[in-house]
Amino acid sequence: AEEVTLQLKWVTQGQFAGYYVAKDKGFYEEAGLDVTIKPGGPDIAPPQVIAGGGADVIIDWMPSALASREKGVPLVNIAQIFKSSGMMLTCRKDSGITSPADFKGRTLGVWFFGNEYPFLSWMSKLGLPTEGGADGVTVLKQGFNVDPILQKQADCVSTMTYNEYWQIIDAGLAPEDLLVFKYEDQGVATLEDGLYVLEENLKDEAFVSKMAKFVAASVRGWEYAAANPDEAAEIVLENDATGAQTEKHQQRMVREINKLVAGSDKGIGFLDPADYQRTVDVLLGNASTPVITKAPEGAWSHAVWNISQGQ
Amino acid sequence: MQNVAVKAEPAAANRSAGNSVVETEQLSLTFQTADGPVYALSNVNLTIEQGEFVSFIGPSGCGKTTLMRVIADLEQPTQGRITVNGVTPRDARLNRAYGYVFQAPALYPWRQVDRNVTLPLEIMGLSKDEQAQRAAQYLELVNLKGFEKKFPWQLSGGMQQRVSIARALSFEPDLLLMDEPFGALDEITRDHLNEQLLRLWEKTQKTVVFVTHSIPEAVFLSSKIVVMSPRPGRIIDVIDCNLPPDRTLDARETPEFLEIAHRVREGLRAGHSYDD
Amino acid sequence: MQNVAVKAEPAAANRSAGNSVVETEQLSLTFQTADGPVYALSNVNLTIEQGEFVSFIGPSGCGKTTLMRVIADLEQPTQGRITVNGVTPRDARLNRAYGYVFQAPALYPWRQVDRNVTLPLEIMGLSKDEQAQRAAQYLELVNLKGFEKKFPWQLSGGMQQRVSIARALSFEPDLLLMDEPFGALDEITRDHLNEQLLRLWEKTQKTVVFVTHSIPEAVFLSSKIVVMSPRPGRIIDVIDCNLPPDRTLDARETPEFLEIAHRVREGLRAGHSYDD
Amino acid sequence: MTLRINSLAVFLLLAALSVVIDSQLGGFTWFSGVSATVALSIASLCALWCLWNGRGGAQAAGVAVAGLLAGAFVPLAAIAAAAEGQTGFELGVGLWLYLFALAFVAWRAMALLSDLRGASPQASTVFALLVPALFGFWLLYLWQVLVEGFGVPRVLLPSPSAIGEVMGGSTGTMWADFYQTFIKSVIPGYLMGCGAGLLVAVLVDRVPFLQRGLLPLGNFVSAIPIVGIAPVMVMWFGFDWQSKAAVVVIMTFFPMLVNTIAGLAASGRMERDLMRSYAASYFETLLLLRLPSALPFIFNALKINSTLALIGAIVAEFFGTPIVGMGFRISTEVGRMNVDLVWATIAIAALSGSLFYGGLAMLERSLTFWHPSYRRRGG
Amino acid sequence: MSGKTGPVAVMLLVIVLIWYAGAVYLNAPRLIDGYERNDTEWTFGQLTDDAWAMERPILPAPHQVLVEMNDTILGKKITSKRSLVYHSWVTISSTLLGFAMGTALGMLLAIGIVHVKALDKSLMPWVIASQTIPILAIAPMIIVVLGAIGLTGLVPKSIISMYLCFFPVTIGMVKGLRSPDPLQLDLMRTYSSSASQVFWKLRWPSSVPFLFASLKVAIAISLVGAIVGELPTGAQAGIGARLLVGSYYGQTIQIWSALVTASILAGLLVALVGVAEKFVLRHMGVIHAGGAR
Ligand SMILES: Nc1ncnc2c1ncn2[C@@H]1O[C@H](COP(=O)(O)OP(=O)(O)OP(=O)(O)O)[C@@H](O)[C@H]1O
Ligand SMILES: Nc1ncnc2c1ncn2[C@@H]1O[C@H](COP(=O)(O)OP(=O)(O)OP(=O)(O)O)[C@@H](O)[C@H]1O
Ligand SMILES: Cc1ncc(C[n+]2csc(CCO)c2C)c(N)n1
Ligand SMILES: [Mg+2]
Ligand SMILES: [Mg+2]
Repeated sequence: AEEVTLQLKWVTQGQFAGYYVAKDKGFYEEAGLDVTIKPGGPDIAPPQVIAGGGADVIIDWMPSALASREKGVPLVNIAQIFKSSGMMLTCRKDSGITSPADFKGRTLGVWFFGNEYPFLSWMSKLGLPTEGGADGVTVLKQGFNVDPILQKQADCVSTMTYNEYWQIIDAGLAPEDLLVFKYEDQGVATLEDGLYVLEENLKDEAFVSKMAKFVAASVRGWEYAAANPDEAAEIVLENDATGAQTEKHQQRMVREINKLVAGSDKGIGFLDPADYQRTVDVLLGNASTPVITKAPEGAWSHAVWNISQGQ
Repeated sequence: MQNVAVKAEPAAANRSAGNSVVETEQLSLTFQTADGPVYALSNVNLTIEQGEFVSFIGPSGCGKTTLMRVIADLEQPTQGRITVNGVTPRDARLNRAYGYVFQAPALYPWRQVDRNVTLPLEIMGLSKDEQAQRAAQYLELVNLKGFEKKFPWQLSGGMQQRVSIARALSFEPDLLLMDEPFGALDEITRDHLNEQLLRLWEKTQKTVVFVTHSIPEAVFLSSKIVVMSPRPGRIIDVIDCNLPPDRTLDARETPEFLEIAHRVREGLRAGHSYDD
Repeated sequence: MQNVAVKAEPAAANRSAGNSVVETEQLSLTFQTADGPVYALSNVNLTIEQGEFVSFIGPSGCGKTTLMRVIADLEQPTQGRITVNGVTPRDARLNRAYGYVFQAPALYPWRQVDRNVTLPLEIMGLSKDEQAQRAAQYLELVNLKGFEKKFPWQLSGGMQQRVSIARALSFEPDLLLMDEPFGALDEITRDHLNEQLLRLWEKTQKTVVFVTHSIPEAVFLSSKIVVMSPRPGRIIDVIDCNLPPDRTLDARETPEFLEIAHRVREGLRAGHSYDD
Repeated sequence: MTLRINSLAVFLLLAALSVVIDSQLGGFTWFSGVSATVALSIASLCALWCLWNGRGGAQAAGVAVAGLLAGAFVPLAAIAAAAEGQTGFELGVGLWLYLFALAFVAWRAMALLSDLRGASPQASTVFALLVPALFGFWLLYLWQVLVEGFGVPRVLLPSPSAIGEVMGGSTGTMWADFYQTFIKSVIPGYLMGCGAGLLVAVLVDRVPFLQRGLLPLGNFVSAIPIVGIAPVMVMWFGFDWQSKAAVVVIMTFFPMLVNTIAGLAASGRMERDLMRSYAASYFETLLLLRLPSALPFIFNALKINSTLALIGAIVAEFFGTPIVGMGFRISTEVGRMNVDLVWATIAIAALSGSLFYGGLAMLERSLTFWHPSYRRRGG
Repeated sequence: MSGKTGPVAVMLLVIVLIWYAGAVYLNAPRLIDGYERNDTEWTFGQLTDDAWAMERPILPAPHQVLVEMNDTILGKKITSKRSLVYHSWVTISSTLLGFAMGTALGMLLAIGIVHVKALDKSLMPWVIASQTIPILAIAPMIIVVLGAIGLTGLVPKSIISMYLCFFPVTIGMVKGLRSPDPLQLDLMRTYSSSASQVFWKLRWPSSVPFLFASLKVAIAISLVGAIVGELPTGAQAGIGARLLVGSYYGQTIQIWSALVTASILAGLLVALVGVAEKFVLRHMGVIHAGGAR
């Protein structure tokens, strides 16, 4: 069988259910692939891993992937799994915030490590400097969890629809106590989990066909997960080597993820050039702290996806 | 020091009554070691009166140091009783009743010579001036002027020992415990210090307990010589020396002196194992 | 040991020609300390012949130890020349030409008494049997039988010093450097060891360099006595002693003995600062 | 002696061999450029000179260093001259063999330098610094050559020259980071942690009950890893420097406690008896005997802690910070593929940590000069 | 031994009491906040009860941690991924390997530094500099690089442990190897003994007390290194992975039970070194010496 190593963006969880399902259900095997899934973590940068030869294909968010491309890691999107963005900024109602206009002078929790680009673009659009002060916002580097909002150290924190938001709820705050700003609604949504490979590898036909098989099998996995969310969650739990995940949380996560994956009229995995263009526009719109300085070229390819459709 | 001052009257009374400074009764001490017990002292009965100069003499390893350490409350006897100044050695120690010159110099390497000498003075809270004056005085006495600012490891063996003597004398305790203080000194220096010590003793009426291996030294200095047997240390002879109080080194040629020396030597030899 | 064995022939030749073991010429040594230089040795000229027993005697701090250390290549002279066995002290040391008894016992606290004695034997690669036999023999010689399995800190001061003597004797070097080896011993033990050392010297024709503060000991043991002056150490007298080779301790009563002793004492006194 | 002479002979031999190999194999002849040829000749001449004349001394050391510098230039010139995309063993097996040979020159140069003694104390200090400087230069040089020669991706490991560039280019950010981490978190945390460790050690030593009760538990508490403590501290003390200082306190406490307790037990038996004979109070014995003789141990802890403190503060910043600080920079810039900035920050950390340590070592030398490890007889 | 149990028990009790109080203090603000939002009446008694029973407390109460540990240590098969025993073993194995490698490296460096002047002068500053590099920063790179040359699993984690724990060993050993008294060294000189003889017969025995003090620090650090090493390997297994994932999902009880387990492990390891120390020192006879007099 052909070997494929996939580097995840984060630890084993429902966010990556499709790949685990494909592996567990033998979809990869059927496609003649032997897939190794490497979980990520807080200080694993998938672009670095692929540049170092530790993976054939990685999952990354597009802003980070495009920024890496400018920094000399020529990543190319071969399939876009998530159609829509799950990012939001979640605020406490009792902080008095009612709209983005109230952010001035507030403290906001943000993830860094390449995940801050959408936030910076948004703030730039709002005209808010991120260096603190009365006219700007004070930014905290948010850690692993949502404690800052629970402890009122921050007025708002970054959350994903499928994960951190529910942690706030689990910690005892009710949805009524919270106000959420979805990036999708604010018009600053950027593309999230997609599959990326190194540009030079795409010149190799064998590699392209291998990736096509991989994408096709992964998409099968995602379709299965969409149909059987609870079973998918179960599979994720089985693959979690730490044994620390809980069933309730993962089932909920898979359901939320399915919402983000769905919605592409050409089927799961198709990168809509319009979505791509929107992401690039958002990123280029950020004048103060540029994520990318010019519109990238050759940052995506339908070559793999097209072949995968034939499988 | 201060304690002693307070007790001045009873002390005077003691002296006239010939009250004892050290008194032991059936004192024994056994060290437990990995390969069996070592019997260091066995049934030692000894009385040392106020103002006496008592020398211990005995073969190497017989228990002289151990006996001194018991008096100083640095070692606990396994049997028998002992009092120092009428109280337990512990209380005596807490009253700062004695000064001790160890067999090895035991100087602190991070202190210069003069600050080694002032160490006990600092502890007893003397003023800086007093400390400096005493250090100068006693370093002069042991002929170490000019070496005040050296570190111990920059001195010869004999010089280190003299620093340790100066340190013990500096706080002028009423009871002096001296364990082979002059062992590493040449004859001339030794004679000089012998005389100095004798003068000091006569002048201040201190009680001195002294360990030496030199029979002439013991006879010259002491008012009483305690001869000990080899392990387990027992007292085999107690010899009174009554040489004239204002004696000089020449006294070592007198017949009485030689007679006492002879008796000590005989006592030593009697207990000694080489004669087997 | 082995080196010496190889050189057996030239050594024998040396002996007959009265060739010198130690030879110094205008040797000086100055220690630099934080508060100025200390002049420890100054223009020392000395020759020690093969088979001699040479004693250094001099006031405390005059430089005896320093001179020994220069011979042993533990200290570098700042001026002058010195040869040991005709080569530099360094080469002599590398040839394992000598055994050294330090002024302090310098025992290793983690080794039991017998293993302290076998230390040099291990280094020189003797067989286990030979090591055990030598340790037993020399511990017996210094009268420490029964203490083989004690740790150094379980011994009295004198016993520690005897262990260090046994250690230096155990590998039977041709040149023995002994720095106040018997300083902490009682008279009887000391006499015993004096006699033993004399016998050993006579039997093996070793060369011995010896530091002592005891004039009788020096006179009794030595074939040559070197009297040193106080700092900066200079040689002020070299006295030949020709007491009969098979002398016993009784020789100390003979008139020749007393005369030599007198001369040594005078020499010492002449250089000594107490006479100012 | 023999080893020294050999090391240069080994260099000449291997260097010759490396040239022969690559001219025979007929690949990229890395030694053929004009500047490379000149540098190679200079290096060989220096080595030869040292072989014949260089028993030691400043002159020999100078020539050896000059030879090293000339010899080190060769691979750099070769790599610069290589065709685009030519990396690794395509550059010639001999080139790497030559680099290995050059290590012998570096070793010889260091050995010569470390035998030098300055005429004045100042000169001696300079010489004492030259050796580690040369060693550091050699490490950086190897790094540069290997990274460039093997074409290691910049996002994986940037070359020292790239790191240097970034350092020069972003001094403002780096100073702000340093101030936040070192001045605000490390120093207060270090002082509090070491102080507390010392005090508790004394307390534990004084109160046998604590010694028996607290010390075994202390072992357990000590072992809580920072990665576990840091998030908790952020939870308790907030995002700013206070939580980092708290982590530093916890990290530095245990080494100080253990070392001080060991140090307090290190004073000799007779020295302690002496204090007993003076009926010195516990406090006097502590101050006059036991603390001085514990000093070498205490410094041991201070030195270990100086590095732990910096690591602790930096790692604690991984778990939530305001957006400034060395740990923040290191933990986030990797994700943005600014690996050179990360390494620049690491370099600053290493530099400030080393200086901190060096200062402590100097203080130690002046306070524990009497310890046998510093005492040379006759010195 | 029996002399220790009493004091330890008392201290433990004190700590537990402080812990309970701390749990109330730290958890209260959120609870009170909740009460106020829901307009519930509350009493102090209710507050403490709630504070000790929260699902995601800021500081869980000791019994909550104990229950969790009981579940995950005794309540699961030790081969199960949910068993803390399994995770502890994963961590311990890389700790021990790292400790062994670190000790060996540390000793070798110390020996080199003490014996070779050029090494003393050139290496020491860089050994120190190496420790000022925050390991968590380069750990991912180490993992990536080693992964690229095919090393995965135990070894990369152990290398990170080793990197952290060789340092105290080197520092302590250098100090210890240089601790013999000048006179003791002179004695060896008079025997013109070789460097290896001086080492084995003098330097090594006098460095043993220093070595053990360092080893105790080193083994605790080594555990930290193993845990740190588990983070960038994608949190596959081990106590570090539990900590990380626990943090990520805000499961404080799980974090604390991992923390407590880690510290118990470390305590046991340190105690083990302590036992070895007692044994060796007693065997060497220096245990009563109170210094090398
Ligand atoms: N700490 C100890 N542990 C075990 N045995 C000891 C200890 N201290 C001393 N001894 C033993 O007690 C005996 C008496 O020792 P002590 O030091 O009192 O002798 P000493 O008369 O002072 O001899 P010296 O004249 O040689 O100094 C010796 O046999 C010695 O081995
Ligand atoms: N390491 C050193 N640094 C400075 N001065 C020293 C050092 N060693 C010895 N001295 C000085 O050198 C002089 C001679 O010392 P040495 O040890 O040779 O005397 P000694 O004749 O052996 O005396 P003793 O009979 O007291 O042992 C002394 O004044 C001493 O202070
Ligand atoms: C330290 C830290 N850095 C980044 C993220 C962001 N992140 C990485 S993957 C992912 C998907 C959601 O699970 C998210 C949000 C985080 N959570 N913690
Ligand atoms: Mg004694
Ligand atoms: Mg001397």
